[in-house]
Amino acid sequence: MLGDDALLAAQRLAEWASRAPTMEEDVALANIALDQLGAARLFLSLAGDEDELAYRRDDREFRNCLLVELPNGPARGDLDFGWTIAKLLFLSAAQRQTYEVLAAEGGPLGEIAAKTVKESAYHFDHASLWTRRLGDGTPESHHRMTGAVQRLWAYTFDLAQDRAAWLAVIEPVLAEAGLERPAEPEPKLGGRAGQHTEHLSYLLAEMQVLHRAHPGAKW
Amino acid sequence: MLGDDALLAAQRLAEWASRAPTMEEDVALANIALDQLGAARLFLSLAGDEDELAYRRDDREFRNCLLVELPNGPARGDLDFGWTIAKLLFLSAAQRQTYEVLAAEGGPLGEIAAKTVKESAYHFDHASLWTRRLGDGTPESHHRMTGAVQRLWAYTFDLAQDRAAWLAVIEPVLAEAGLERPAEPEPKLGGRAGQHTEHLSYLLAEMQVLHRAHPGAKW
Amino acid sequence: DDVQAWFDAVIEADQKVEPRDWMPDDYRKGLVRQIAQHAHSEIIGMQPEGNWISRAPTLKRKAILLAKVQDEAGHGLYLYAAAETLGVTREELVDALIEGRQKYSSIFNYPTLTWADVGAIGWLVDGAAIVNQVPLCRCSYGPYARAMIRICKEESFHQRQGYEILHTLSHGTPEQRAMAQDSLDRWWYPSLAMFGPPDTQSTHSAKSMGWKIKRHSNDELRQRFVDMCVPQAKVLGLTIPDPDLRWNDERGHHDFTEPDYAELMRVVAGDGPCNAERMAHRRRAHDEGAWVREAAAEYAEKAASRKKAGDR
Amino acid sequence: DDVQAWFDAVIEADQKVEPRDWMPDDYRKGLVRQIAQHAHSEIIGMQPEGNWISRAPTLKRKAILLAKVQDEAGHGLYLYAAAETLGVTREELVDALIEGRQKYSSIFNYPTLTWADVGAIGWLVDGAAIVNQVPLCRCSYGPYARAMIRICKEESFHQRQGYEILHTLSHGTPEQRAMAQDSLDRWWYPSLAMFGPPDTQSTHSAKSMGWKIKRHSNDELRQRFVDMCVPQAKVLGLTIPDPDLRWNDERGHHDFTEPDYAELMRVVAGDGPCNAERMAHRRRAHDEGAWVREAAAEYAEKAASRKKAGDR
Repeated sequence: MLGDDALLAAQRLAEWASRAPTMEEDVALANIALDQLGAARLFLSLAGDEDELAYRRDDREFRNCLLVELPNGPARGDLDFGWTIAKLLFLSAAQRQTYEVLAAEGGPLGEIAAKTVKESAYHFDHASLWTRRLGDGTPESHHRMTGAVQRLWAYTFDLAQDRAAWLAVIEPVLAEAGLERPAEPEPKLGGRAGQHTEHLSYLLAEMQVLHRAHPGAKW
Repeated sequence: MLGDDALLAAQRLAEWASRAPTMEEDVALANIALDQLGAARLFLSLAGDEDELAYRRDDREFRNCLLVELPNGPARGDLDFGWTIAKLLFLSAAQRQTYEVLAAEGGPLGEIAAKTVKESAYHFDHASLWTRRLGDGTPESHHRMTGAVQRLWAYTFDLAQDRAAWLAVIEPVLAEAGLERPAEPEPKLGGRAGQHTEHLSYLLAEMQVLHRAHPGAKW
Repeated sequence: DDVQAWFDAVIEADQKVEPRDWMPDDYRKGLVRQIAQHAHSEIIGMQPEGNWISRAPTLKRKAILLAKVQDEAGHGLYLYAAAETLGVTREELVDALIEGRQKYSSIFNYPTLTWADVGAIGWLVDGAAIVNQVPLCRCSYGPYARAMIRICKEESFHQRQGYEILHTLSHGTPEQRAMAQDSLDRWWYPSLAMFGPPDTQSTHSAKSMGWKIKRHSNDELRQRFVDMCVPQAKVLGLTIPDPDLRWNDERGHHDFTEPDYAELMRVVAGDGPCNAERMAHRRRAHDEGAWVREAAAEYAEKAASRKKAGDR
Repeated sequence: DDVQAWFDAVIEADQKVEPRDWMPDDYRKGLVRQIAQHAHSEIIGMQPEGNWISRAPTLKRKAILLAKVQDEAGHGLYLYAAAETLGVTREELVDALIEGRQKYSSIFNYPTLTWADVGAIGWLVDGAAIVNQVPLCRCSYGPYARAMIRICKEESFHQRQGYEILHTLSHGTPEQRAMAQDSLDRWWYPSLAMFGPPDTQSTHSAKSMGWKIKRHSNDELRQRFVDMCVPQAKVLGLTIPDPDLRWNDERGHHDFTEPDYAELMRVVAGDGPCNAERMAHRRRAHDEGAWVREAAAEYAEKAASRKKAGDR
């Protein structure tokens, strides 16, 4: 579950490579994608063979939250920076909390979480900074960021174990950015039970194509 | 070669389903895609098992012209109607000529060609009409259509066996549409030898994913 | 009130009302609403199935699916044309869809997650549509009735194709079989909900029945659908996900679990899994096609004035 | 001319010229042109490899490739910064790239068709870059020399990773081996062409050598590259696609077939397989990022004026 979230977050963030709005952001998004990918590998390796899990399961077997599988914009192929930042803000806040709890519990999972929690804090800071810049930037950026937050809000209900704590972290960021906190809509759920959006099977088709085309090969 | 051209043309045209600029055009583009798909099935079946050929070859084994594998716009995921019409204009003019020659030669290939040549004539008429509408429509449509024709021209050199005859058909359409006939650029070739653009492997990854995921299954 | 009496007599005699005939305002409005919603459903309905054209597992299946989606565009066209006989324009109706003022069938707000869903939509969704629509072939408004005759013929073809997809899957590999069952599990209740709220809560039904637009109640049609599906599911070897489904000898019908009408209302209200995506997709296609439609209009105008100049 | 004499002495003594020092206009212009082209190459060079991040065949390879593409963005940043010490801004240079007034390495106008191409780019393209760039670590302009030291270290790491990809493939399944050979077949001559036209036709070389920006001729470097690759290809078990490639005992070097310089010129002129795509991709990223950059600037201004207001 944690591994699937991180893996798909990495896959989506990596789509930005060579396309970010600034070169600094190209470096930063790749960095965050690498952190997510690193976390995914650690978590998946606890559960089995990382490549077997990443490349041989179909979408109904993935247990990620729907948020991470959504494209980088409202439609497939879109690359909307505000949308990506909103996704990252929501995800990283939840990951930080989850990892903190796990780190406190110790054990093999706790050891990994103790490492990834620091990264999540950085991801959250980065996303918060951009949320402020876009929310409190130009009228256009405010409008776009508002749209992203509104549209994505329904996908935030299976992110955190403790939604109240998650809201306590998110609300001040939105407030500081001058963004309205959306009303609570009908939650979009299902990912944790393997019931995904239409987007995931496309993502996996691309991600897995080479691995699956050569069964048993070493790379 | 003919089968691969028609198959990929169908796959690209079908991407328009539910997205065309008018409902009539939704019907028309699906119709043309169906014709191309039908032709592809006939040609591929002459060469072997149609599904084996369509679903089990990788991009280096396809022998299509590069034009048909290009996305429906300058970048992957684009859906640009003018671009699509320019592609169809160039392709259908060549297909009609090729099929005419084959039909005259007879044999099993000629029998198929005798059927598909009528379809190609319709595709060409449809593309010609839209080329005139867009070329001689608004300034914006003229600008877009000009861009498409210019960018795609380099991909027209491996379409027709007799380029002079092909030009003799295309040039009047462009002239009537008020579109400049591009200067002859460095031709983009390679598809006939299995050397494709970066787009084809993505197209095939999506097209083949389900078939390949279930080896030996019947559908 | 002469005209009203004439109209009532036409309805009473099971004759057709035609576009030039007088009709009550409510009748006209109700019809426009219903035909438009039906047309919108065809247009939005292209999306969930369109989602699998590029990935269809054989070329034959790809061709069948593409032809089906094309038929839906065609049905949309007939139906908008039928609505236009009532004095609205297609543009007005399309705007009403785009702006969310008119609805489409809520079934299309569910995602197609696997290839089997293409089969399930054909079998169940088209099946339910047919049960709904066959009586409409006898409805009192002529153009609508005639459009429905043509559409129902094609729909039943589609339904057979969907059934055949599921039949192949359910007799295929274990993975294919599981895919088919999973699909039935997800589409069963939303398909039942296609018949609308139970009769006790249905708002437009009584009037529609009086006008012979509608000829059977929601619950009647739902029952007919269930009775039709049960033996078909048996042939497929698939299990309808309803532990309480059983034949009731007394009623001569199957008893079954009602769908979750609260969920239906949520989806109708816009909170289904894909409402936002379906609307965004439609809006985008509309917006991105604007320059093409403008060019075509401009070209037509130029051509007309050239012709006029030539005619002089 | 005092300053000119001082400058000549610095060059003569193999000392570094620093940003505040006087330098001849041509030296400055030549450096800006070269550093900018180098920076642009890093930025455009992200595309062909970036094309395989989403499809990397294992998670480890995905991480390595993503890190490499990230390094290229980083190299671009250092190099633009180095160019900025010469009195141009990054924005000016980016505009020159976007508008096609400045070039980038023509090698990036070839497509990456298979995963093996990621290996070939690492081994051959980064290998050629290193052969070109190692001497630049001692070039006369301080900031450029220092940037090159850091970059070369990372490039040699990348080269090893590319080599390792090919090594794994060439020792893998028959399909993987064929993929590796096919990739070498396609990338060999374009890599040789990376060293530029033969010395007899090279335009900027003499001056650059005098200024100790360039320290070896194109042909010298190309020879060094060939001599380096031959034994490596042997270990890989792959065949360099040059039937005339052989050791020449007299010269102490390998004889080899020159690349097609006419093709190189065509690609440089804009007619390579992917020039239009690479430029369109870059332009689109630039254009679509505009609203983000504007928002960041606006926010920074607001924040600054808030701070000022608070300071009062």
